[in-house]
Amino acid sequence: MMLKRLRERRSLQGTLLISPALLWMIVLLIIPLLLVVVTSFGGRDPDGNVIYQFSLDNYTRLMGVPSGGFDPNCAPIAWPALAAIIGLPSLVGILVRFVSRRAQGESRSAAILRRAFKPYVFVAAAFWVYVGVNIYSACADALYVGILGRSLELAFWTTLLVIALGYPLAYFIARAAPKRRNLLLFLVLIPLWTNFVIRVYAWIIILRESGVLNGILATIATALPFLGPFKPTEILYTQNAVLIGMIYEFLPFMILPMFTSLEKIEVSLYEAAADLGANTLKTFLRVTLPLSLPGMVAGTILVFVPVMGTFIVSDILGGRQVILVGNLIQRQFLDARDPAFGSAASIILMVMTLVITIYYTRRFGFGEEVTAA
Amino acid sequence: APAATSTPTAQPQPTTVPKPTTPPQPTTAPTAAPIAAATAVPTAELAMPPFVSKPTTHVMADGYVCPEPQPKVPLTSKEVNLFVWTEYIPQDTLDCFQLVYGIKVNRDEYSANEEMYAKLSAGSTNYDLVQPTDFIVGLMIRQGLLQKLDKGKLPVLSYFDSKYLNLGFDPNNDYTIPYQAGTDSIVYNADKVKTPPTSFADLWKPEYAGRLVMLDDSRAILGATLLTLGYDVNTKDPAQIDAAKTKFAELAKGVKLFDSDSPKTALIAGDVDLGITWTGEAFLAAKENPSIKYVYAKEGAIVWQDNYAIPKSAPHLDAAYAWLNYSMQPDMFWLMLRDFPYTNPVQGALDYAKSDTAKVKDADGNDVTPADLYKAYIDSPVTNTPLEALKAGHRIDDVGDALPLYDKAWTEVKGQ
Amino acid sequence: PFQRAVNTVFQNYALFPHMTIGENVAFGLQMKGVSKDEIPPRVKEALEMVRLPGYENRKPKQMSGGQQQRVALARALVNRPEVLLLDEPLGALDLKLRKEMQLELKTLQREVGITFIYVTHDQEEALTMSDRIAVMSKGVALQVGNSADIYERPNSRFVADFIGETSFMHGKIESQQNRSVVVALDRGLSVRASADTTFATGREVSVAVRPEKMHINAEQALDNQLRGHVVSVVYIGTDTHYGVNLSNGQFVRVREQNNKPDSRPVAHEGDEVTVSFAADAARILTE
Amino acid sequence: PFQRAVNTVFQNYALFPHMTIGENVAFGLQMKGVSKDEIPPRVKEALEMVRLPGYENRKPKQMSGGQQQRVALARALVNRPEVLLLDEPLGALDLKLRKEMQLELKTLQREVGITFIYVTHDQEEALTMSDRIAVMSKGVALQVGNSADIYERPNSRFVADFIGETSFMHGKIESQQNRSVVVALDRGLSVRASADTTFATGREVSVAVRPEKMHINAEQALDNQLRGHVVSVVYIGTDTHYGVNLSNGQFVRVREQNNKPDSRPVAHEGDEVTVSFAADAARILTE
Amino acid sequence: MSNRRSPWLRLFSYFVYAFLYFPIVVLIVFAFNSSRTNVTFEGVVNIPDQCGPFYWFCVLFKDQHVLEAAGNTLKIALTSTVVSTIIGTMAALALQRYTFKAKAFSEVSLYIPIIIPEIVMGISILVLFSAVFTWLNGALGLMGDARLSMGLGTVILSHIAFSIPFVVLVVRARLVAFDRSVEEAAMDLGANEWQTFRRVTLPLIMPGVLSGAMLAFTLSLDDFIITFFTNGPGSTTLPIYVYGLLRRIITPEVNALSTVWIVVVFLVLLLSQRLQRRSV
Ligand SMILES: Nc1ncnc2c1ncn2[C@@H]1O[C@H](COP(=O)(O)OP(=O)(O)OP(=O)(O)O)[C@@H](O)[C@H]1O
Ligand SMILES: Nc1ncnc2c1ncn2[C@@H]1O[C@H](COP(=O)(O)OP(=O)(O)OP(=O)(O)O)[C@@H](O)[C@H]1O
Ligand SMILES: [Mg+2]
Ligand SMILES: [Mg+2]
Repeated sequence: MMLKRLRERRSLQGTLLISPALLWMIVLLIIPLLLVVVTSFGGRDPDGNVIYQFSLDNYTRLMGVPSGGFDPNCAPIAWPALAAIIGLPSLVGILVRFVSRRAQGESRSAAILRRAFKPYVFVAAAFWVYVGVNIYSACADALYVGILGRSLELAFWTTLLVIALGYPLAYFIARAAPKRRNLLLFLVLIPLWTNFVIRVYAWIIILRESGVLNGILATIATALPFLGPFKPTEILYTQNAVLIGMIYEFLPFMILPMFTSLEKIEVSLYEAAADLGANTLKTFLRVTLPLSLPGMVAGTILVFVPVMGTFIVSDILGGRQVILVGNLIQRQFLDARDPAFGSAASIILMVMTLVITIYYTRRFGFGEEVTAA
Repeated sequence: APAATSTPTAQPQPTTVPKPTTPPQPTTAPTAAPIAAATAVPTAELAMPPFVSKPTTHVMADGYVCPEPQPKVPLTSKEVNLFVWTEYIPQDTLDCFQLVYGIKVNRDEYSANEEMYAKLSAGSTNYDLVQPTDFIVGLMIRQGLLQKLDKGKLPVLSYFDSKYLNLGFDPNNDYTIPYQAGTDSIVYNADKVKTPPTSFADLWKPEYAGRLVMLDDSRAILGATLLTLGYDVNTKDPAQIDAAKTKFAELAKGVKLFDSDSPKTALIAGDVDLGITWTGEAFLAAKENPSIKYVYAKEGAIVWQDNYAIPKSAPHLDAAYAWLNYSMQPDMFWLMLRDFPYTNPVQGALDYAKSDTAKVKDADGNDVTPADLYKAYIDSPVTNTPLEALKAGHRIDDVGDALPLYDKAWTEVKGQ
Repeated sequence: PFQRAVNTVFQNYALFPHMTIGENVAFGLQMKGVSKDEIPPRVKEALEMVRLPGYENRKPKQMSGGQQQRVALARALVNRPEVLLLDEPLGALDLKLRKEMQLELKTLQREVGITFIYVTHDQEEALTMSDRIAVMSKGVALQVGNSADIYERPNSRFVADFIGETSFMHGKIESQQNRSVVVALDRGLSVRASADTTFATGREVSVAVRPEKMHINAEQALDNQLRGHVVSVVYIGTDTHYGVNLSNGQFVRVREQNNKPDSRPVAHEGDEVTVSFAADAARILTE
Repeated sequence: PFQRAVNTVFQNYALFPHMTIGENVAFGLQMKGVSKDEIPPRVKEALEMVRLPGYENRKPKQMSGGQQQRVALARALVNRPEVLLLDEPLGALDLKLRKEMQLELKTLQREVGITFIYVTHDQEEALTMSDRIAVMSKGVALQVGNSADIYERPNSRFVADFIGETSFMHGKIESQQNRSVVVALDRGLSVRASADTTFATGREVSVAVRPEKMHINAEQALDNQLRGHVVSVVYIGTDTHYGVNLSNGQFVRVREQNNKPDSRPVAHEGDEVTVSFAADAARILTE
Repeated sequence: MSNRRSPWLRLFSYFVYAFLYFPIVVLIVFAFNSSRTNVTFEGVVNIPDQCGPFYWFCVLFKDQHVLEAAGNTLKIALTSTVVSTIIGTMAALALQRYTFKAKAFSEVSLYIPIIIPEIVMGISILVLFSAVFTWLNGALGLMGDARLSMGLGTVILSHIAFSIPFVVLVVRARLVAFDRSVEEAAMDLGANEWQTFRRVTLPLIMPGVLSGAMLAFTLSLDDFIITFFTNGPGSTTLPIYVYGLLRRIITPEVNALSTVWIVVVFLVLLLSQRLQRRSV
């Protein structure tokens, strides 16, 4: 009886504590998101106002469905046929795998067969993707899907390179003497405190043709004439400039959680690995890397998600030629005055990042390392 | 104090304005129908009243003496909210207004009409004045975002050059009054470009590929492309827009930078050598590097005009009118010649500047006089748009349903 | 870690938390390049050896402290080292589990026949577990020997004090006849002790006696009979500990085993008692 | 926690890490609303009581485990509770420190005269520290009494097993004459035991004997003499533990104190020995 | 384990630091540029009667607009940090310690802002505010200054919204490692629930709360996208202002601003570290 009352009281206290945050989230997140969802099914009047109705037009337009429907003759019939022929044998591999999985343990010959087909399945899959892309771009209006693809690609490379740059540094800091560790971490944080836009601006100064980078390179070239005549690099207003800017902007967000993860690894584990005969590389691959995965996952989310959504870096460093989803969405709300279409693009973007991050966190686990400091 | 006091003798020429090597040769493109300013003939040539400046005791750091507002009206509002283009109002104007009227000026800035429109149409803004460009005015009026001006409260209108008044986008200036005007046309760096382009069509020449800068403005650039094809800049015909897209795609491969914000920077830095920009940018670029020239394209340049308008929901009307009258008063508005030298629609300000020799400092700290500035302005075909160029120009207008077509074409070409 | 086939069981186990038990145990074999087919049976065997058969797929976090300890052992043993170094392997376990694991470890060591080097701070554990003990202080091995050697014949105060309890009585050598030595304590008391070496008369020494070798009001007449009064009595079930202040103020501990049916303390606080011990039970230590 | 004046010393001290020692100790007084002037002297007094005078401004992290334990004690004592509940207060300390603290706690309890309720898993500790012990299992107090009552006369298998080691021998009541009972073990062996109650003949019982009350090859003739062979010998310095398989296969533990000069194990693994014990040392337990 | 670090790792780490600081050094150097277009470095500015090489800093400190934007930024960051830290800490306590009906829903809705792109959030909040304000202004017949409008308020509300989840995350991480027995001890010593929280729980989770606050502050200070969509009259922040400048004319004044900013930030961080070290 008393226990029940106590439980009720604790439940009430919990509800009271959560309610401001929850209220905030409902009012400024859930409801707005629902509004966006509703808007995304709407249309546009000549003056750019949203017409509330139900239509999938925005989504079909995004997916690149031609306005008159697909043209049945848009792609040569030879492609799917070829794809089928090339793909057929790989079915055998899949079949063997399926059967053997059913049979709980496979025979030796089945295993050999399966292994033999493994590389083939990959080749066939690659070919299917190739054919699929070709048919899609021949039959559909690949513009928006292409932009999505480009954003994904850029986010992928940014994340990868940020890991490549951030991991060693995080490791370095985590293994530094505790006294220096704070300072080193602090140094990673300071750039974050400047200002997002100013940081991008700094890269304009550096990367432009008459910029600091070329200045330095020219000085080096003059000092070392045997390297050949100096030709200024042209990085600004290219996709590479955007990539550099993105890496710079988001690097600290990868380092911090990764550091937290790496710092937690006990030194005795390295000693144990060494004791069991692992060399440095193997210790890294088998012990350090897997144990730092949660931090890497957290960092990846903190990098990947904003890269997918940002439009400033590509705006400023890309010379307005590198169009990402963020730019696309922003244009719809401003230049094109088509909020319904912009909303649809936002929804697609959100669903895409949700699916990817959820898959990713399920796959690799998600620690408390999202934030450090 | 202005006019009366100072007696300049030999003053340094601070703003070296390039004399155009090729004088603009405005030719009206045969198929395009120019909607130039001149077509809207002013209803009556009003005689401009004489203007006598009266100084106040407020002196700015650069030596500028705040003039007395004429007329000075008592205000009940304590503040006024401006929503204006970034870097488009002289600091002295802001400071003087606050000193003379004793109320606070809140200034928010935007760098695109669409940004301003989005904010305003989302409602819930408390701005008293905005600066829409011509093409978006019609839309804003239709959407009921603007309120009618009470011209009785705008004595400053009498100092305006009538060729900037009563234009197609607001035929009786019921909602807007002009602020600054200009054109979008071809700019090039004479040091690097051996054969100067004379028409938009010239930009397609292979020799220019990879060196081009374009405004990041779908309507202006696709408009220029439409002109080369002989179509109207405001066409709503999907086929024509599509054709322009295809044509523009060829050019886009050679475009290094799309920038409607500060294309001059890239020009001065040498990142790009030629392209399409607007007047002010060309003028400022030429100031840094005299080899940068501006040409009115044979097809006719894109002409535009920024205007002041009062949003429907403006909470401080008295202050808004006071601002309009004071900030564009002749002895105040000539500051634009120094700070933001675009085409100045206030004839009174030009007349005032012509004869005033009081020294003030420009942004670089050099001494200049309004008279110098006036001379530089009048002599430059970049800022002082020749009448023929104005006549041959094409004005961008809202295209309603076709806007997404422009946007898609634009995105498509840039995103390839 | 070096070329010799030595493996270590770490103080806090240092199991790899992200690997299953099976993977943990297999790690060393994989590093050695043992062929893939051979690994699972050896892992299985090692886990059976430490009595954790079938635990391959658990994660370390899902195991109790004692089980983790055994996994650490299996991970080391599976490599068949010549020498196994155990660094306070039971330090983190609670008393009951520690006792159990001590026995298990000892049995296991007999089974596998590998030399165990066992580091511990717990002297009882050291005595229980070892064939040979090295008592180290500040990096120097003070005494090496089997348990009984170390306990019954400590060669220094440090060893006597560190391994087990000892009552020390300070005094000077009074006289020596062969192995029989008389030591004069303060205030006129003297004790008889045995020694293997000859001491100079007058030398300052400590006479060390193990508490269990002292008796309270013993029936038999032993070499030394000292009067004193009891200051503390602690009954611990198997034994009763007495603290006695001798007539010269010297404090000694006495431990009597409760080996009689329904044993109760034979003396109480404040009682006058006679503490007796054999001369052979008293060792003379000079440092 | 409730209205009675009870305070608790927590299992892991639960000192407030962000407060100084002084603030920790003062906390309870502040909560009680003791006047500000009164607090510092009482804190000082409490800290002196636990022999930590002048430690007011240290932080808990700067103190050793034993010192922290004493601060926890001071924090509870300063409130002058009627009853002090100590929940495994020494559980986290290492062996040596634990022994020391046991004595200190006992002394302190005498000094302050507050009732201590002392929870522990360590039976030796329980025996050492207590005036009265309650052995609890699954929430039920099985036996309450002083140390010797509990140890020497356990009333159930659980108590006998939990407090101290016990050798159990299973059998049936064969005959009883007054307090003297004969129990038939498996395979024809029988033992004599003492009992306070009467048992039905044929009843299944356990005969419980403490290892230290059994003797190997004893000189005196005791009531029970059982043959067996030694399966393990563990020398632990003060004592030697023998594991013996009796001739009927029953396993018993024997603990001999090494109370002779230079005691060495009296038997070795595999030796045939006689295990003897008095009838009075054997208790008959039915559950 | 310092011996485990190879010289290559050290070298690479220094390289990454160089990458992190190169742009900042460039920013600072260009704050002394004599070219107002700031395209290339054309020597150190030196106007004798106008602060000499610190010309642009003087310009900056006279520029009402920049100072106002800086003020707004701080105002927004501080307010949203304080509010979101309090609310976030409460939510973290609720999620970590209590069970209640909407728990799963709360967890999810506090997780979403971390994994949806900012632009989606910014736009949806804009859509919401304009819908609600339009409706309310109409329904209540609000006029003039009384009208609800976008401004500092909306920016702060939105900043709080995106900061809360991060605060929750950080504080929860701290709570997971929290030893509850000290709370029991406090209750045992006669403290009631509130006293226990005030005197024991809060001080102990303070480092977590502070790093949550720090994160919220950083995020707010740095935010462009959401501010871009939710600001109104008088709520221009530095990022928005700089973005505007970047799109029109940018002068070394912006660099001077960044330099001042970096120096101030550095000093503040240094000071807070010192204070933290002293308190531990
Ligand atoms: N070669 C060395 N140089 C410098 N410091 C050392 C060295 N070896 C050990 N230490 C330091 O001495 C301390 C104790 O080291 P170690 O772990 O070897 O102690 P230990 O004897 O194993 O103690 P315990 O028995 O408590 O485990 C550690 O803090 C370590 O940093
Ligand atoms: N009233 C209760 N209802 C539900 N669970 C309980 C209750 N009391 C205790 N428990 C659970 O039982 C477990 C043991 O509780 P407790 O801490 O009281 O054990 P203990 O006897 O003190 O153990 P130890 O001696 O190891 O400290 C805990 O995990 C706790 O969650
Ligand atoms: Mg050690
Ligand atoms: Mg407990």
